[in-house]
Amino acid sequence: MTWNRRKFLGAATGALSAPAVLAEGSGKPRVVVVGGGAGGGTVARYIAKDSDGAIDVTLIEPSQVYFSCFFSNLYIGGLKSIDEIGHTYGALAANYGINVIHDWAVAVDRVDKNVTLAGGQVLPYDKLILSPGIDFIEGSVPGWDLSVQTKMPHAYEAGSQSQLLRAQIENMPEGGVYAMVAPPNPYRCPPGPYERISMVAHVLKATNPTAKIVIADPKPKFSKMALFEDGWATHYPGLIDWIGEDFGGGDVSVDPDQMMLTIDGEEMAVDVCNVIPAMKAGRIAELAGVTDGRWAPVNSADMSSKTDPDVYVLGDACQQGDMPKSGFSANSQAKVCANAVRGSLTGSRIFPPRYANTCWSLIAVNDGVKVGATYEATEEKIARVDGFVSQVGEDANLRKTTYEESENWYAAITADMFH
Amino acid sequence: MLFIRKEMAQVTSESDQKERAAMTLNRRDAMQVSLWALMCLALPVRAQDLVALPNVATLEELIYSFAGDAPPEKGGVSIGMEAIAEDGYRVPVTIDAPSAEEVMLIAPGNPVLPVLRARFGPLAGAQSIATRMRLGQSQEVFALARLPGGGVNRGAQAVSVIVGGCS
Amino acid sequence: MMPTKVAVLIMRGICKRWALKDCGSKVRKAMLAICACFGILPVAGARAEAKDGDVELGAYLSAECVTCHQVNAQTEEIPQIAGLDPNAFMAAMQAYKAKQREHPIMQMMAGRLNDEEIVALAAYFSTLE
Amino acid sequence: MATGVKTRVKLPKQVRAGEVVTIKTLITHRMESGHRLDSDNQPIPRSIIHRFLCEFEGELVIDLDIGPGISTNPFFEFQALVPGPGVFTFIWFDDDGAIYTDSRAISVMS
Repeated sequence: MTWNRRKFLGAATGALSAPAVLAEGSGKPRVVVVGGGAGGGTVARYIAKDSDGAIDVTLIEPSQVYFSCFFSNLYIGGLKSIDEIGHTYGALAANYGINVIHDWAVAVDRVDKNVTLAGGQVLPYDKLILSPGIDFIEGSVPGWDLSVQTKMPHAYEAGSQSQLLRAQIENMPEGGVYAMVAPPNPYRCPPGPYERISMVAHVLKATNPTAKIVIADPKPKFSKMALFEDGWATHYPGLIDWIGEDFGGGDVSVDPDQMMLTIDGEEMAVDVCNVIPAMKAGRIAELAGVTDGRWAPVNSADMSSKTDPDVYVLGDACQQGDMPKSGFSANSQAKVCANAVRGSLTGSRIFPPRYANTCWSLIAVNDGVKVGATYEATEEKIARVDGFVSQVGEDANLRKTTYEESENWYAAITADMFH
Repeated sequence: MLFIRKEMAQVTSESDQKERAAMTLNRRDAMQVSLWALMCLALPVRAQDLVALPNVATLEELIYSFAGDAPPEKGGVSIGMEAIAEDGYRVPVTIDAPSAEEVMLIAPGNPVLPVLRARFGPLAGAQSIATRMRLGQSQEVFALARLPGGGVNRGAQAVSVIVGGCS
Repeated sequence: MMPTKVAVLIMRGICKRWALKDCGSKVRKAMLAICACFGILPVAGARAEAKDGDVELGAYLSAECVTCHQVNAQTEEIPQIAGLDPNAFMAAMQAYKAKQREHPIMQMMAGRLNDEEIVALAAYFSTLE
Repeated sequence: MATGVKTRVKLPKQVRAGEVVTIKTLITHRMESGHRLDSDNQPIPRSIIHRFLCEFEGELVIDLDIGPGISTNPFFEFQALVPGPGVFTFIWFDDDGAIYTDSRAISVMS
């Protein structure tokens, strides 16, 4: 099924003036959520929980088990088991009556307002919420495409990719080379590339101390750089070689057959090559015709698409302004969206939007750092208001507390998404 | 020269050797050439030059150490720097001083005021140096530039630091 | 004014002392109790009580808290929300807001809550458990 | 001596005689400022790269005196005039007495 983008745009303009009409069937307004991660899981749960059965909520997610990208680096570092980062959708169905369908959404008809699944099912909606995460931009790392992801894993979807990367690291020859091709901005984070480097270093320092880590990075700097540089100098001196934009880190190609990586014209043999390509919104956002370039622009007040007021886009896939593409951000956006969607469908009170984010990163065992900010909705975008970041040279006890705090947060946010 | 030669002996210490072993053969050859060059050629380095930046308490003393009695004149040296630094640990900065023979970058709000002094040699392609600096707080950073005739220029740039970086 | 200033100073001393571990369960309970004693003072300016709060607004705002704080589970570093004494809660939020109590995230989150919102949250949390 | 010190230099491999080239250099170094306290509240002694030199065939390009206000992993970018074929030499001086060098040969197009 293909959809003409212009037809969508025309339809969306019409929809602005059309009165709200409920989907046929049960008489209850219907919300369809695509994607069961931090954005989709949270928004489905909040709409169902707070509307107390007045809204029919369907969640479409292909995976039976959700492995969180946050803490997946800790799995790679051997600090968490794969089960500890895996979550199922049973409680969403049992506790809130959410209809969870494990399938792929393959098309969106914004004129007739329905979603088609790979299995053939067509689901009508009054409000559609897309939270599909990311896809990779083909050709952004020459020599790499999805067909070689089992050889050169990205591990940017947690689960089997994380397991593969961890196994490759464990099987590196003595004195071998782990290489990462880091992504350009903006990118999904977590799993932060630099936390991942820290966790790989943690493993190699213990099991393969003569090994080397090389990062080819197209960026001149990265988030929390001073904290990571200081932490790497403390915990892993001489192990990590970061090659930024200034030294050709953006001029990269790979040869998966030969396990070669070329940085700035210099070829090197590598044993593990963790390629994290440039990113764009998950494909369904593009199929729905709500993207403009790589991402889907949204209104800062309620996360509704700038193309269609009955479609909302959450998390990594949306273009909203200053918030990072983190699970915490998606969770925060989902709550604003849930309040707005519920209000427009049932007349419940709609409160002013408020957004926040905190990202914890682990540099070494018990050496955690964090960065956070609050945001407000302006006419133009979601804009940063206030923030904080851990400081270089903090007390070791504080760093340990920060890590323990992140573990508590993990328990809370996953409960907030799934329980 | 004697002082330099004594220090050069340490170049081949153990950890450095280790680093070099990882380099390509070509690069290693180049390194040996450079060592030879250092040992045999007269470098533009004198022992007294190895004294680091002036260790002075006040801005006035620092300016005096660079400019002497000549009051620095505005213009002729510019500081390229974002007005808002989001990470005080690593603030990109460029000093441009066309026709200067020497420049000094000063951060009056830092624990140590002089950040960098650059002397441009005969093969400098431009009187320009870019680096990344630490800024402990919001402040007006400024630069002094000495001209071949002995005159001194000054330039300044105010910067707001969101997260300070001077520990 | 003077008694308020004294109370703030005492609170600041207490909070600094426990800055690194202010959420350990026993310590936390003891501290909340102490804060509750002084807590009336900073809140008194607003003459607000939890029972006057907008519970529905509080419920909406609380969504921001539960990203990190579980409603009914006590974890080592992050305290649970249900069962907090409303006055102690309001005092704690005002202390974070005034940066008299240490914690970067809580100072940031409380920093943008106005008095009405703090009261609304207290009202909502007092309906839990 | 600081462990794991690594130098990095970027410049064109080939130029025309008389051309001005951009040179970027980096050395991995913590640049301990001397103003930090350790966990026992004792000051951590200063340990920085305090000087950097670049020369081409014995002629000075640039000579830097460096304070603790320069960031971790000191980065410098500057311009050099290349009169003909030859070798650029880069020298970093550490507070602890260590000297690190790197060099790059450059060829000249006819």
